[in-house]
Amino acid sequence: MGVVHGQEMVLNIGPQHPATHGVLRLQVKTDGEIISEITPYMGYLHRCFEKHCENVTYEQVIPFTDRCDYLASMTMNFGYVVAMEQLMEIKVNDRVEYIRVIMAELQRIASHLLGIGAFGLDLGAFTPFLHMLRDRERILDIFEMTCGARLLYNYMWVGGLSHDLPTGFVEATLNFLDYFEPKVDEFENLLGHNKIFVERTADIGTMPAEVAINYGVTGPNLRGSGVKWDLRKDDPYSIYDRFDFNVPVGKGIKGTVGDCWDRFYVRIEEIRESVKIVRQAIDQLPKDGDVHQSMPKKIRPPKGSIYRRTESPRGDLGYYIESDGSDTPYRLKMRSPAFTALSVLNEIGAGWLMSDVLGILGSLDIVLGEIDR
Amino acid sequence: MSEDKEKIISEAVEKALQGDMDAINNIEDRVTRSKAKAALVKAKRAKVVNDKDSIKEDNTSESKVEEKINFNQTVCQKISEKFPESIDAEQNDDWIQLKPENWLKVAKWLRSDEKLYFDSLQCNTGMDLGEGVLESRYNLHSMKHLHKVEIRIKVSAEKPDIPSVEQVWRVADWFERETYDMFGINFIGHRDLRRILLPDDWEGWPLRKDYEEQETYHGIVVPKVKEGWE
Amino acid sequence: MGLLENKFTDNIIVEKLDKLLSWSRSTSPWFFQFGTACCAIEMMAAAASRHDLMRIGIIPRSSPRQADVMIVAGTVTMKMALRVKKLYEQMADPKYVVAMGSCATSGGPYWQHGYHVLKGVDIVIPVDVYVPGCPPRPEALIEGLLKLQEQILEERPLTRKTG
Amino acid sequence: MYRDFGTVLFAVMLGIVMVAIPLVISWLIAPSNKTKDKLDTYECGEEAEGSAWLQFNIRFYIIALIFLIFDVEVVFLFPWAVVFKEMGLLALIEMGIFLLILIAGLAYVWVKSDLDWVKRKVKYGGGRYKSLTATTED
Repeated sequence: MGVVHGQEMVLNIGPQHPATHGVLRLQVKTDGEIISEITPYMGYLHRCFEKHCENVTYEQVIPFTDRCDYLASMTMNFGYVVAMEQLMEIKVNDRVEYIRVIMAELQRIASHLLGIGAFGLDLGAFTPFLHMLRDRERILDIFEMTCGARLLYNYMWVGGLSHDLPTGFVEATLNFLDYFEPKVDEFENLLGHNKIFVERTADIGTMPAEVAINYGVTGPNLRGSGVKWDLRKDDPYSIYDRFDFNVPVGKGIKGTVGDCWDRFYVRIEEIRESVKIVRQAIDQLPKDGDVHQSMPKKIRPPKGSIYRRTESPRGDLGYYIESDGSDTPYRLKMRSPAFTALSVLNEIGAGWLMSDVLGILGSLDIVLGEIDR
Repeated sequence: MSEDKEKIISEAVEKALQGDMDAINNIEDRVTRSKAKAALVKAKRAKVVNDKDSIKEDNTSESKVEEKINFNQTVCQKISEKFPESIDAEQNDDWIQLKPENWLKVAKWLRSDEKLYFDSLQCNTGMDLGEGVLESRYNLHSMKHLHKVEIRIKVSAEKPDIPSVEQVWRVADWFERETYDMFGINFIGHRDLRRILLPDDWEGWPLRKDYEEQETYHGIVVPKVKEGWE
Repeated sequence: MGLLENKFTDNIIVEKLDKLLSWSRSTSPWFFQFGTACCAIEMMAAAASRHDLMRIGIIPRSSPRQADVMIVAGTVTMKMALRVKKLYEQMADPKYVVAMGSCATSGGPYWQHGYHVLKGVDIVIPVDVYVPGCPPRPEALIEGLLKLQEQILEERPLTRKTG
Repeated sequence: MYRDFGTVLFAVMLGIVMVAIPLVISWLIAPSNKTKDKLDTYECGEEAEGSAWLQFNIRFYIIALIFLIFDVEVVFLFPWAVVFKEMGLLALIEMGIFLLILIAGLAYVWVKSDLDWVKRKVKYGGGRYKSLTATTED
């Protein structure tokens, strides 16, 4: 009985879809079950970030960087501020550095929690999503205690911070860490070793290392494919070299190296590493030091350009800043890690079933605000 | 009271170093227990650091700075030997200015050459330098040798053609589509060069300095002034 | 319009029927997950475990056919504006719209140089309740939805609109 | 003996009435404006391209047929199983023959390879999907 191939229909997993983590349209060629080709369409959330950066001063750019990757706005500020301080050769005192690392790592935990929760939601597991958001709320309480906002903070300014730590911050964070550490194992068992979850993610959407490097994929997706590449260690910035943490890499425990389960596993391990970093940072946190000490009155960087990368929860977050000596940037380009993570979807997603493709998209953990800028 | 707390922590850390972790776990007060855990991690790290001499670590950072500058020069000389007329006139030690003509050959060589091995294109930035000059800047990086270089290509706004390096680095596919979408630099040889962020029927190149917003888009008023706002 | 819609002059029976009808429409409006940007994360947080929206009976639905309220959470751009209009049309009547966040209300922080940003979603679709904030806290969104419920209670679907 | 058919009739009538009442009420008072956009197919906000009436792969139809056959077989089993105790050995043999015939049918379908599904062609298969990795020629 010859295999009669049906016609290919064109479906839109369109701009409004629960599994596309925002407004992304996947135009999909399928014969009903097997997806033969995926073409992502973006731009539904293009908010002209780079045009704004050319018309506002350097300080005013920071709230816009918050709104690009709204799941990890602390690390977006951190990236911009590190680039600016390198451009203007500003040296901040140790207390600011330690607070920035604590905030960035707490934000990494919160962002990974929602990333894994949404990934489980795409595969139909609703309760882990609720558990993880419950713990994420506790981190948001800590952020709200320090900078007053829950989601978009405008906390790290060029040369310092907007507010110093409130009293009781150290106890609150330590209480959270002690409460949270056993919870990570619970999440791993609740979701990671669940038979259905393993069946739906192991060996699916495998991404070999060369494909990842060639497509410019970075961050947990690249580490899931077995490449040990973490900017905090390989291109160190701030004071990450004072902390002892290792970089988790996908080892193909449940399937082959680089499949969806590995990307999930790398994120869970990264949460544990971040908890270790925050613990050490709080222990070495210097008591004295004014956070507004090295903040320049008027930010006028010297003429020139700089490209600086930092490690955001989604990968290499690069800022290319060209300044012409005035107080507004001449050009600011943000290299977004989720942008390249999405470009690899067709390469590793074509040929899988419809439900697997949505699982693969969930494992890439993309945020549309950062892709469309 | 705090010195006996320090004493509890220090001997708990000693016992933990010999391996029995319960010395730390049975400290009932939570803050001291977490302080003990952090002290343990620090003690372990101190043991690791002193066998790796830390003096080597800080002198590599100064040498890294000079090496970066002349590294650009070395790459520049290598390119000029291999492709004599591809180097543009004015040079600078921070980046390499290339002519657009045989940029694709230079890119393939940069990718395949064993010593340079630039296997990842980090970022491609479009730039409008004013007076009708557009520029596309490439930040290349090698995962193996951990060195990076910046290459710039100047083009006039009337004839903005740059050969596309999409076959060399697959990531350039979407980077170039975005630079085309924002600046109008069309990349020759790109397999499907169309707008990536803006809708296909959008007029104008938004990030050019001389860009004015179009009046309406599908009947929706674009500029910020809405009647009755002022 | 329905057979008996807006047909009756205002009297005691119709007034009581109206009250019953609008009460039934306002009790648990299922909201249509229309999250585009940062406000979507706050909407998720509102629907998640701490600020539980489901205790008011408001359940997230992902298709316009099964939803009563469309919460426009986040920036609506020009490319998305045409889709918002289409999705609003495809919702089943009676339908309401809550514009969550200052982006949906007036373009928010992107109103000045945002050539691609729609300056307020009420240019394209009629909006019932505006929730200010960038992003508004989950409690603000819940208050906005409760305000919408009060607004629905005052509706008079059966009486003929005079004038 | 026919009296208890009355209750069945009453149950059916009750069912019909209980369904009819909400439908009539909503027909009366529900607002309905059938604009062109509303009646369009919902495709996540996009215009639906192409039509859904296209030639599907044949395997869906075959699987539906096979399922129907064995589903009807199970329907026959139910009444037999209920009164099985009174009927004794003879009914068992009859039902055994009935099942054997259908198992022969299943064997036929299996051998004719109607049951094996169209396999996916994946570019980077691994582990248990190693066999599905698309070889370079197709």
